[in-house]
Amino acid sequence: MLKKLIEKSQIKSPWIVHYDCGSCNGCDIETLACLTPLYDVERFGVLNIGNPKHADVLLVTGTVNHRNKKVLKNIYDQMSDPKLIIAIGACGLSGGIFKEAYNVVGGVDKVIPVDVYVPGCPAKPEAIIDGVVEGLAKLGELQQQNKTDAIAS
Amino acid sequence: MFENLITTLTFCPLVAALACYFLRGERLRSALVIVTGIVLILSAVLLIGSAPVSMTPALFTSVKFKTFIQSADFLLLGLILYFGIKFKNRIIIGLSLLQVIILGYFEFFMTAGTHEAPVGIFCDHLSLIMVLIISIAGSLIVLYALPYMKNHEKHLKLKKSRQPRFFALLFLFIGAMNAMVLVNDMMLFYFFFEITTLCSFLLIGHDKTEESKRNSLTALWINSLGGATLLIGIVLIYTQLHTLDIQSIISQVQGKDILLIPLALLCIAGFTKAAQMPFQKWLLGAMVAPTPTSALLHSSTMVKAGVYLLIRFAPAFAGTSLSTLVAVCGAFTFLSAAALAIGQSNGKKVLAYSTISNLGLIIACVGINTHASLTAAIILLIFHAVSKALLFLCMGSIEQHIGSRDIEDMRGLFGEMPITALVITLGILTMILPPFGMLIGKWMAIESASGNLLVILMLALGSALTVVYWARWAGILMGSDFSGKSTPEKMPLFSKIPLFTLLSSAILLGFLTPIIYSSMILPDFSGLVAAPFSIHNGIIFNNQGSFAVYPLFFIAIVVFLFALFLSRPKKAAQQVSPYMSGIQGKQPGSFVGPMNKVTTYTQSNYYLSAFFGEEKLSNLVNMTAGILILILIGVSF
Amino acid sequence: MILDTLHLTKETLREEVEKMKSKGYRFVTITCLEIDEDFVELLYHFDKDLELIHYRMQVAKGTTMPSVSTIFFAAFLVENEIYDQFGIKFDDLVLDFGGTLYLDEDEEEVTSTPFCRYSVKRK
Amino acid sequence: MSKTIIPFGPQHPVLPEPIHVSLTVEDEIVTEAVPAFGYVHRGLEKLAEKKDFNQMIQVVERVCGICSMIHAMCYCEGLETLMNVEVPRRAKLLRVIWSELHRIHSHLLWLGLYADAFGFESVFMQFWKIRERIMDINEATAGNRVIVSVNQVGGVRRDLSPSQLKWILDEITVVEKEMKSMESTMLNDYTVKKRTVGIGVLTREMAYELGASGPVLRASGIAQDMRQLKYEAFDELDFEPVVEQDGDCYARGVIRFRETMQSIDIVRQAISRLPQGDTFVKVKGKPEGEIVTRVEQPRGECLYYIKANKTKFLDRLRIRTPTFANIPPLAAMLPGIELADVPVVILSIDPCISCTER
Amino acid sequence: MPGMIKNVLKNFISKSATRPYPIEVRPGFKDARGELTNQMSKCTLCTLCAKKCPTQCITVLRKELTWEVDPFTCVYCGICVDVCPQNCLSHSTEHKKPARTKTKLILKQEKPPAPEEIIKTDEKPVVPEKIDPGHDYH
Amino acid sequence: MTLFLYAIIGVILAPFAGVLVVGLDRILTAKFQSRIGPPLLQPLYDICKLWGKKPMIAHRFQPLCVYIYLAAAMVSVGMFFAQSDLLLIFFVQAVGAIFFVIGALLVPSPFSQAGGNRELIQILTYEPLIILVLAGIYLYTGSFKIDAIYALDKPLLINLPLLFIVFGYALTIKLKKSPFDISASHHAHQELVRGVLTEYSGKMLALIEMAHLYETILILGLCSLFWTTSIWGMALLLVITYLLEIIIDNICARMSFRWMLKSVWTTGIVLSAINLIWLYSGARI
Repeated sequence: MLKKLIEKSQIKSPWIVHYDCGSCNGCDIETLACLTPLYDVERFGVLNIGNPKHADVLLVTGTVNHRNKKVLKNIYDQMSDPKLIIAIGACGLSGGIFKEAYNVVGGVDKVIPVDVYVPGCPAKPEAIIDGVVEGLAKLGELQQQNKTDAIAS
Repeated sequence: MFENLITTLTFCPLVAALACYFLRGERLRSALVIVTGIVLILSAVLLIGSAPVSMTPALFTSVKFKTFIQSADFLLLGLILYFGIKFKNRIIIGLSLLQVIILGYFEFFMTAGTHEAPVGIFCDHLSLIMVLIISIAGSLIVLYALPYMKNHEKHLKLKKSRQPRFFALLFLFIGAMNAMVLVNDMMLFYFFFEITTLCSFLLIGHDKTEESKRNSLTALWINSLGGATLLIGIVLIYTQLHTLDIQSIISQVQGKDILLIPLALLCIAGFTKAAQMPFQKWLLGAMVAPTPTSALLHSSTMVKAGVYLLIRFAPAFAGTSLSTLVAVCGAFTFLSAAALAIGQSNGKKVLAYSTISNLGLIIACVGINTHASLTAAIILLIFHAVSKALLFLCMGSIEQHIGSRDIEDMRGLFGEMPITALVITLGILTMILPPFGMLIGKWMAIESASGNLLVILMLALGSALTVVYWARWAGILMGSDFSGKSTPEKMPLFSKIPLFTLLSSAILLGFLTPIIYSSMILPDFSGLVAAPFSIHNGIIFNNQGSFAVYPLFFIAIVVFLFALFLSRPKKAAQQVSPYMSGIQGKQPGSFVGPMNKVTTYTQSNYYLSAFFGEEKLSNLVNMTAGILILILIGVSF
Repeated sequence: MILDTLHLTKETLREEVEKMKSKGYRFVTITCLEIDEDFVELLYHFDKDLELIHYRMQVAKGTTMPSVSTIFFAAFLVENEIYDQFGIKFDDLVLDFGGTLYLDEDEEEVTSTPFCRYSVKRK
Repeated sequence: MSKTIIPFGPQHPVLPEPIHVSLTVEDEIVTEAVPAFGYVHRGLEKLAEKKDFNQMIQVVERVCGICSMIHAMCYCEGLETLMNVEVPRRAKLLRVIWSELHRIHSHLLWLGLYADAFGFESVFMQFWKIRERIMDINEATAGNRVIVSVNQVGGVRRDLSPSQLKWILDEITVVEKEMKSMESTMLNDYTVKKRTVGIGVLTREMAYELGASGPVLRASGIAQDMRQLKYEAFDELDFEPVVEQDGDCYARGVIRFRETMQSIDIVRQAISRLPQGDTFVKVKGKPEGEIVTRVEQPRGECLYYIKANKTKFLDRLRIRTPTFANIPPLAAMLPGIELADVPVVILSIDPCISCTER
Repeated sequence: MPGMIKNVLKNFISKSATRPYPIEVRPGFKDARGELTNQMSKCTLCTLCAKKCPTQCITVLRKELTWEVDPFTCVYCGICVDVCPQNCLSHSTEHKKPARTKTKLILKQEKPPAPEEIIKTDEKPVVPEKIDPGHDYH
Repeated sequence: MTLFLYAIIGVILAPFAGVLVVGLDRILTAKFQSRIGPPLLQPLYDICKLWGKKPMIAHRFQPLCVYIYLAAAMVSVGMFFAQSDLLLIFFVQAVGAIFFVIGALLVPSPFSQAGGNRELIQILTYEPLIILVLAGIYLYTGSFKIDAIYALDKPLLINLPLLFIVFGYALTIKLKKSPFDISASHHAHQELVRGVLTEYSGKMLALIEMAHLYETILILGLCSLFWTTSIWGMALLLVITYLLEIIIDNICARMSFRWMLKSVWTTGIVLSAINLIWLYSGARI
């Protein structure tokens, strides 16, 4: 019972930490806009917790460069499982318009595994909400899979 | 039996002191110290059950004894005068001369054969408790001093050991204290009072540095002031009542307003000894002495002499405005010393201020002067002595190990000295947390102080301040590098024994509070209609409230063991470095800062010097306290 | 269209900048651009009442320049940036990032100067 | 007494952007603050060698998403001057409308973040609620909420229909009304004033000498606004720079609040003067020469240096953004304040680190 | 504080401003630059869009007759739509949905358009005439 | 024995009541900000989710501190329901508060250390106020026991109105609501990230959240003592007080701890002194 409740809660209470990994602020303000009255992601239990140790979802915006890739990795390491990584915006997905710039490594997935990609430049708040919902769906599927794995073994 | 025990308790230290001074072998001295310590502890324990007793030993009635005391009195004052002249301190010269004159006039013109000899020894439960504290805590501290002083002198690189003098003084001091709380003659009391003054002066100045010399002189003049007021008080009382018998003074004084002035003077004498504001300076200065000195003289015993004086005379001024003012003075000291402690990062100074603060609380309880509040005072007295001695000893070990008394340098002490860190942390917790004894006392204090607006205001603020300076200290001690690993600690046997004895008694006695109360405190209030507190199933209660000692202890033990079990280093829990805004370095507790420099993270606690700084508060506090003292004398007229 | 510029040399730099400051000019920024294999050009921009004044000077790559950040504190950032990107070192910087303002030492960029097409090694 | 060192950023919830400040504090009073950069540096100026001057418009728009329109405007203006292109009047006014809408949304965004910096969450929510109207205008008129991409060399890519203009007027009236309802909170609230008045004071002399720009400069009593250069259509629009004297965080807040109102007014003026005509002219050829252009961004003075060599790639593009100029004043303001005020002071310059580092 | 009380209480009694997004989807603005699509029947594979694209996210392979766009690199600036001589590129009003893997949109042309269908145009990019927001926003 | 039973029931039910209260709090806050807000049971989901996370600890003794914190909160709630001594309840609750701080001070992390120190200053600010309120209650009822309050025939509030306001200060600080969300705020936008909570994660955080629920209930319980004569009066008082808390949370900026210490102490002490003098004078309404 408790396990079921925990699994349900994991989907109902995604706390996010947002890291601006060298974005132009476009995606950042859209991510913040998600929290504001018009989009109000707290409806899904989302809290911008700001601390990787507490968070379940890491929202990354922007291109990865040589300096912030270490920061990104550090934040990723400090999050405890289960965790979701959502890359937001063209830069976060592939480097976008900056992918040829000399100090750009590329997308977020070059440094840490990404669960959901949210396209757009910048991604609209609706798209970011879709991204989080998609991520939670993935988490739900993983839970199912774990269960069937457990039964199988 | 009783008489033998008393003789042992007073003379045995004296003999040991002489032996220590003249026998120069280190082994021999250690053996002597150990034996004396054991004897003292045993006789103090055996004394339990004898009280209350009042008697006059044969010695006391002899004329020789009286002459001996008289001449010893003058010798003492002469010594003080000598030190005053030697160090060119005018105040000391003045005060000692004043005392010589008054004493001379008193002994030779006023009392010459006119009064009956008072009962020599009076030992009620209060005295008994004092004797227990002095003998047990004192002996443990002296034991602790064995390895400590060895280390200390090694550190100072002394050519000729000065330990004989040191241990002699310690024992002399213990003997004098024991005698002081047992005698029933005001003049004898004054005599022993002065001995402690002189001993403290010599002990504080033990290291013979400039600073210790200066501070020891401060201690001497402030305590001489106390001696002088005490003496004047005694003389004034004598002019009215023509007796020097403490018990009969107390019973006669009640309700006589004319005697408030001498009582006020006695209170001031108590204040100086208990280092109450504005007389706190000497206690702070005393911290330059080796730690056993601080522990013995200035936390668990000597300052208690002042408190003892006040508790002893409390019934005499019950219900007067003097009593209320004593309460206000005490509460003010509690508050202001706690506030000053917040601004300190020097561990010994924090201990000193906390001592002053806690004594203030005890004196506030004395001033409230109900049976409940006196109970609170005695309970606080006991537990403060135990916990504070423990903390001082730990502090000494830490200081010798890390070479600093700064709290900030004790960060992560657990990694280096796990045992000491654990002991001092627990010691701190016994100071501030229920269900330990201090909190039981504080609970009683607050419940009884609720009837006095000014006092409760200051107690409320002060107790919050107390929590702050203790908690932050406890917090940083146990922190180490994040794995919580520690290197095993080597500790000499004679450091270990006192530490663990004190720690376990701090905890165990807390558990035994109901029993201590009913067997040691309640009997002193004999002839009461209703006891201040009743006890049922280990719950201390009265009409106003209840403190569930046993149940809380039970819960505390269960929770603590359970929590300890759950927090054992598990393999499953992944350890994670602290959050550093995402730029943590490879070493835990470091980050990659500007210019790609790996910066080690450092932290200091908040000392809020803008609010609680010593230089900011001291003058204000001293002035206010001075005014309070003046009012205290004023209302007595 | 070419900007009207005043000429400046390494020696007269600090003197001129002091003069601008005493005249009440505000430091705007320094622009650095590569001219050819050996030289870069430094443009110092100053502003007073919405009017810009530019100073121009050519410097050989790898030169050490006197910093104006002691005169105009605001210059420290841009001078650090120029060291990162063009390898022109500035003496007496108020806050010297030593080539790590934007770039990390363990990356290749730090040893070279990314903004120079004919790259030189930075010291 | 040992010190506390607090690594503030790059990942820190009150800093919307990755900047690091190593704060040395004693009892929470900052004694030393050393900033570190490079977490957003991409090397955009260098991209001018890889993307032609038309594609660079999209790149400079992304120097900073919040003032993207104004970056592109400044860039296009420079190229237009170099190529001797006369932009149609309608295009100039349209540029003014979009740029002022950007200023409104940027200031609203900032007002929200600023309120959040001193822990006033509901004010943050209110301003961002108001701001969504501007975002809707952006999306409806230009197709994207933040990066509107309306500029091109020679004019603008989109036009506004009369019905749209009317709708914009209606919307900004609502925005104005809602702003007015927040006025007493932002300007007179006891707790807000307690947290901002006298915090991070930048005197007139300091502000000038340290090269502050934009609202930071104007809050210190210097009436300098690049719009006084009368670029685009500002020659015919009526406006006075907003000035405050105190130079503290409160003054900077007031400046931005009043500028929002002013921008609403400018949008109205621009719409009322919008002539009929083309929105762009066709541009032929390649740019040549060098030029410095300056415009006023929400954060202050932005300077573009463009050097072209008659090829389709620019020789050098140098961008001096307002935050770049405001970092030195910030470094001067930080020592001496409380830790709790650090976010307020940092935000009071409205930092845009992606601008600063490009 | 009083000003904020008024504001807060007003919010309390009025309907919340929230758009319940996934439950109730607001139709996109007519002119919004959403997902990029190509009407392949009109496309001539002229590669102009690929050349002008500032992110190089469009690849046109004339041999294989494919036109592909990487929606995860595209910055939705609309340059390609503007420059397309055939007007066959368009943005949908809906944003591109998030995905768990990055996939390209590859469109294949059945047969190349007849030469006469290729109209050489020099006309300016179509700016939509009237844009009506079409619905209430709040 | 019945009292013991009450205590057990109280301890079991308190977290559920806490979930409802905090859930409602979040919905109302959202409503005040023109949002919809989370589901009512969101705090429950949060705790369960945290419980299910993979354990990660930053210091070996952290769990010890957390468990003691939780236990102290539980015991104090239990004692409240067993109608024990108010002062004692307060002391027991302080054990938790102190261990909470110690837990934060253990880790060499800038934010949790600063948070721990700030939490201490918060304790410093509210402790005297609560003691004064309790002293006021004692003066009025002649006892520190809760049953003495229940024996009154008039609500406590009538004679202790100023002390209720003082208690309100303590309440706001304890619940970490604006303007006193200084040591740790509910949302991330604070200079200390999450202050004292920064270094906890997963299960430890879940336990802390649980303890918060207990504390919320304890504090509301103490608040309810001001109107014990009728259940409706009590309910009304609680609802109004909590609603006011939420509104204050929404109309105030966060203040600095210096301001808190200065202003709360001065106003708190003046208000309680006035009320206490009134009680000393023996006047009663």
